[in-house]
Amino acid sequence: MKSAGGLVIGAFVLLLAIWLLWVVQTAIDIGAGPRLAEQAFAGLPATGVSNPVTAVLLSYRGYDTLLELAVLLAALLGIWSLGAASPGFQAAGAVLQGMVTLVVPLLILAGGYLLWVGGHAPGGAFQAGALLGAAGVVMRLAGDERAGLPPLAAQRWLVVAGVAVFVLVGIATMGLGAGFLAYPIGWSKWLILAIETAATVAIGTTLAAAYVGGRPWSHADVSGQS
Amino acid sequence: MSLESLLPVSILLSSLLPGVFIFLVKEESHILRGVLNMAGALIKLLLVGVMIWGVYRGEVYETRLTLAPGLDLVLAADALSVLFVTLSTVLWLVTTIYAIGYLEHSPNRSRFFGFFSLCVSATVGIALAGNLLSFVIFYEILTLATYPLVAHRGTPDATRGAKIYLAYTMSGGVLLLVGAIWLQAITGPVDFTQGGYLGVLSEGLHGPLVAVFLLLLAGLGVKAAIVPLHGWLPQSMVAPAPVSALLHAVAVVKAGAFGILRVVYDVYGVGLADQLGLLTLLGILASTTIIYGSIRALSQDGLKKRLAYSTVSQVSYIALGASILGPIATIGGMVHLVHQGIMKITLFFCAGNYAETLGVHNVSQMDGVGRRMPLTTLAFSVGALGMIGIPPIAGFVTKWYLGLGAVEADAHWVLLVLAASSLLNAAYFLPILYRAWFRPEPDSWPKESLPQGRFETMGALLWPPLITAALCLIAGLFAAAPFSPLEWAELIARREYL
Amino acid sequence: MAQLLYGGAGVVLFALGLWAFLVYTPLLRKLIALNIMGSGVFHLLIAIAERGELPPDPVPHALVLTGIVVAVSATALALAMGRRLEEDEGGR
Amino acid sequence: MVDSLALAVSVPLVGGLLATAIPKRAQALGLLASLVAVIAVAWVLVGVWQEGSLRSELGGWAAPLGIALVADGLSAALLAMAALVALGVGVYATGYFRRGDAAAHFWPLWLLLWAALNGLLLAADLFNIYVTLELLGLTAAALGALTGSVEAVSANLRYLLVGLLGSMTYLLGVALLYTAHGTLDLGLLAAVIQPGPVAASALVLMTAGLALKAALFPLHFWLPPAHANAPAPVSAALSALVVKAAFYLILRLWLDVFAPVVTPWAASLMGLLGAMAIIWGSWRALRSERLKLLAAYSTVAQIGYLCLFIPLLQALPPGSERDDLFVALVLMALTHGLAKAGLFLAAGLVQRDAGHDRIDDLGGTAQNMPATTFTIALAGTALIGLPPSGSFIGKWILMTSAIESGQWWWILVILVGTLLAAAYVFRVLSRAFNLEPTPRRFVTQARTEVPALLLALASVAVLGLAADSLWRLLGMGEGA
Repeated sequence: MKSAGGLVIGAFVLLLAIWLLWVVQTAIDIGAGPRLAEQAFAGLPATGVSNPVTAVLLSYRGYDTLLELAVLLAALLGIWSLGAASPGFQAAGAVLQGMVTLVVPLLILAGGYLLWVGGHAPGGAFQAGALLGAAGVVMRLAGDERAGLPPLAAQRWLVVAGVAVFVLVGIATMGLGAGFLAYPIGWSKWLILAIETAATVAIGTTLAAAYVGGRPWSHADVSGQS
Repeated sequence: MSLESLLPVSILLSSLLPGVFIFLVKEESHILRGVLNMAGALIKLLLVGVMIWGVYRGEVYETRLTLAPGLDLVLAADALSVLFVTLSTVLWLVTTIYAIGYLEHSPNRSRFFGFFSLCVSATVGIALAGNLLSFVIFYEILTLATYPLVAHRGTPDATRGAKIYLAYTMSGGVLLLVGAIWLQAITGPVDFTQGGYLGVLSEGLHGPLVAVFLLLLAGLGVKAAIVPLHGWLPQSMVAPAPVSALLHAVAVVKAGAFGILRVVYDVYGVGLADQLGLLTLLGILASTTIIYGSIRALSQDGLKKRLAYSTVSQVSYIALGASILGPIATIGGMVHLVHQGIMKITLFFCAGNYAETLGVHNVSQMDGVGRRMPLTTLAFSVGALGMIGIPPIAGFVTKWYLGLGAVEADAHWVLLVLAASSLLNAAYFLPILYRAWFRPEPDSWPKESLPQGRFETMGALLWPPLITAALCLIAGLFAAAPFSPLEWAELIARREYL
Repeated sequence: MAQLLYGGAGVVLFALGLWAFLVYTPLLRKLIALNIMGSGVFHLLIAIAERGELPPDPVPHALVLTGIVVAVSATALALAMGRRLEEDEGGR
Repeated sequence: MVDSLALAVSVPLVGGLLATAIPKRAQALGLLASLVAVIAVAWVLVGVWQEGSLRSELGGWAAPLGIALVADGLSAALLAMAALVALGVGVYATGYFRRGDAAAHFWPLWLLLWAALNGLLLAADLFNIYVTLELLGLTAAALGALTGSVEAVSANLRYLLVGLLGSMTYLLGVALLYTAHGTLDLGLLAAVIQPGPVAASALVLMTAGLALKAALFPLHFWLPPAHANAPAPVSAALSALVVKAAFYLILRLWLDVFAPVVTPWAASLMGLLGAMAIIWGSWRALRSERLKLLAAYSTVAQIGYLCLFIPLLQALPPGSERDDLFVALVLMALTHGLAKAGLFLAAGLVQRDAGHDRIDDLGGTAQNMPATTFTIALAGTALIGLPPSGSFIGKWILMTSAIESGQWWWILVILVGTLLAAAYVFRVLSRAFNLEPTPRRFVTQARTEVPALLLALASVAVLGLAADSLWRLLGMGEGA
């Protein structure tokens, strides 16, 4: 019975795939034009960055990125609301510990580099944040219960930092009369860098905290008291 | 906003607002609740008085609120609505007094009086509704507001009765809704017009118009308790006596009957309704109901059940009047709207008094109640004799005009119906009167509660039936006086047959 | 042609993921299936960014980056919920 | 230039951040943010009322390169409904969550959900819609699992997975459209779209994805357990707002963007699914043993009602009749939203007072809490579609259109649905009439009971009697 159901689903999915392949072909034929590339490149000088992907992420479609950081935050909040984290792993042996002391600084360094290079070459806040998060994961694997993160109260500020800086910049530019997230000429490079830095920290912290998998439980944190 | 446009909505609000506040009143604040109740009832009476005078002189009162393009909530006063508004306002006042006395020590009074006021507001809304949409709105609100009253006692019987009531009225409600929407889809938004507004439509639409009429009649017939849609009415007898009085004399069945009058006179117009054969259908249904209700009443031992079947029968006089072409029968039907109300409410008040004071619920227990409760029984007798059609009580006037109208319209079979119905009325009312006055009273009444004063029962329970019984006599004796129900019905008929 | 090749691969991935999602019940398999579906869509987006000789269209690239972060977030939350359920069942 | 559209999204977002960072003050900050957000939404509303529609290009980049926020009458009306519900839910939550850590978890997620909702309603970009959908789905699932019970977590895990499946399907549709047309902006897309396999496939994929999220029959299976097991304020928001948001997108796509692509056949299919949702949802609601489950199944039915409008809208030529029908659809959605929020909030109070929400054993509680029972009654009136609620007017216009366009069979569905709804609503209300002692006062806990009552009352009295202003807001009818 179950296999019969699977067969029906398989047949349906197969037909869907064939149909979609044909549709994709048709779509490619219809849309052979330049799409948005030319406009994206034409706008580059005004964004203050020379990497077009960063320009799309932080300038043209910065609002998407803002909300996407909120999605990440929401996932962590959801994880925290589910309960306390499991206890950490046992402390690493000497060899692993040695590797950790080597790898973690490297990861952080590489993250910093990716953040800076993102302005003109592939790289940026997400890649950098992912490396920071990886550093946290490594530390937790090596026995650090908190994945190298500060206490919960400080973590809370760190994880909101990315969205906070982003949205405050948006509100500030609006207050200056330029519209939400419309960076003033000349400022845009530095504003983007500030946003990306905050985002990197927030992403790294969030990923590591999500890996911890719950509220750090060994601390009498504020949320449990009131 | 001028006074003319504020008056209808003020009449509505005079019971709606007290109702809302009554819900919020703490259970133990009897006095505040009583003040709200009586203030609302008296203010309404005053406003209705102003309206009667204005409508008599030909003033136009109309409140209009646009709900959506083409959908106006209209409250307007014409002669027919004034007739119904006056009836419900006067009887609401009396019933409120009665209910305050009747429910003196019972639970959940804030809830009861809140819905009681909502119920009257809905009835007034039905009376003043200036188009079919407004009528449907208040008709449905009436269903909602009466359900808690029927279920009020909270016993399994009450819950069951309320469920049956709801099943009937909701089903009727959706049919009415479809009919009203269909009609509006055909004609567009039109207000009720004296003489009807469908006569101008082309003959090609006559098929849909018949279908719409059947839908409307089915919806209205449920509340008007036309056979075979009457099943809820005897079941809802479990409600407290003031509720039964209200349902039977003022609100629910009257709303149905009033709706039939509106549809026949102010939507279709008698001419078109006759041409489509709808009047004949209505006449047959009404006659069947009159006879059937009377026959069923004969075999009921429960006093309230007997009265309930009597209501089934008597309300259809109104529809019967509408089904006979010609102004005289129209007058008979219209005036019965009032006459049946005051007679039936008297009977229900008295039934409530017997039950409350003596614990008497069945006809077979009524031996000698006339000696123990002479005033109540006197009022009961006036109501019962009026129902039979004995002059000079109000019921006689109705039957006289219906008979004359039938002769005028060459519908002689109606006379047979009237005669048979009167005989049956006598057959189920006279034995009660005989028992009450001429049989010896039993040694002790079951559950007798001692009277607390000079009277046979509490004043708040005794005065209302006496007042309404007096009204039955006055309406019959002074039928030709200005502003009597009969005179007013003639005014309506003059305007409808212009 | 290259577009169709890579885009088509994306469609196939999407279909495979969909099939696995519908057929298998364990949470982990469903999550992996969803991520494969996501990869399929991202694949398609990357494929259409290609414009032959010219530099590629950066917009789909950015969309994919955003999409990946969203997918990671959702996966993390789903995993945490699944683990919570496992703990509750283990505790009984 | 102050941009009210951006503020409508960013104010709840900032509130959520603050509530995250300072959990001890989460409730106070949350309420404050709610108030400011309501003001922002009111600002949008005033703007739309005066201008007809608002558009703001974020970052100073015009579409297709940038992302725009657009508020027209439809989105403004839904924004306002969301703000009302959110305010009610917020006040209610202060009385509902007794433990501080529950409130500290509720507020950040809740404000993020609200931000996502506002963002979704204002979005004019297909990919931006995807991001807001995900934010909405994640926060909704997390909030739904807040009680931490096994039922709640597993139901909401399923909701999360189903939501992700929906998002992926939607995103594939978006990718196809971008492949063919090179733009993501709704307005630009509407101008270039042509009937054909690409557009049709994209519409099918996106609709299927959204239908999963909107719990459109037969894709509704996840909804009843997820909504019935969430904390009451969350259930209210999920049923009243989150599901409606997905339906709003379906509507946008079908009526605005893909209007030339939609065939009568496809529209009738939507109507048919809606009809089945009405019958099935109402029937299951009638058979439900628990009050919150009843409310959840009734949501399935209400989405069905909204779908019934689609074939009729498709059949009518542009003109005042179609405009009226469209506003009626919005009116119905608003009424159901407010009523369902009130119903769930009231159900939560009943559950807390009785310790359970089994309908057959609710007697004492129903009679003890007049205000709450009243809320259920008012909400029930709106759900049945009885006057004077807004859904009565909506239903009247819907049935008028069904008669005028000759698709009379939908009327039968509406009639059956109405009677079933009356049956399930009064099945609950009849418990309020019993022999328990009389309650002493109308309201027992004002902070929770009054918001619920006001929401339900708004669905009945305000939307019913002031419906005409909705025509004005949507720029239709004589007021426009």
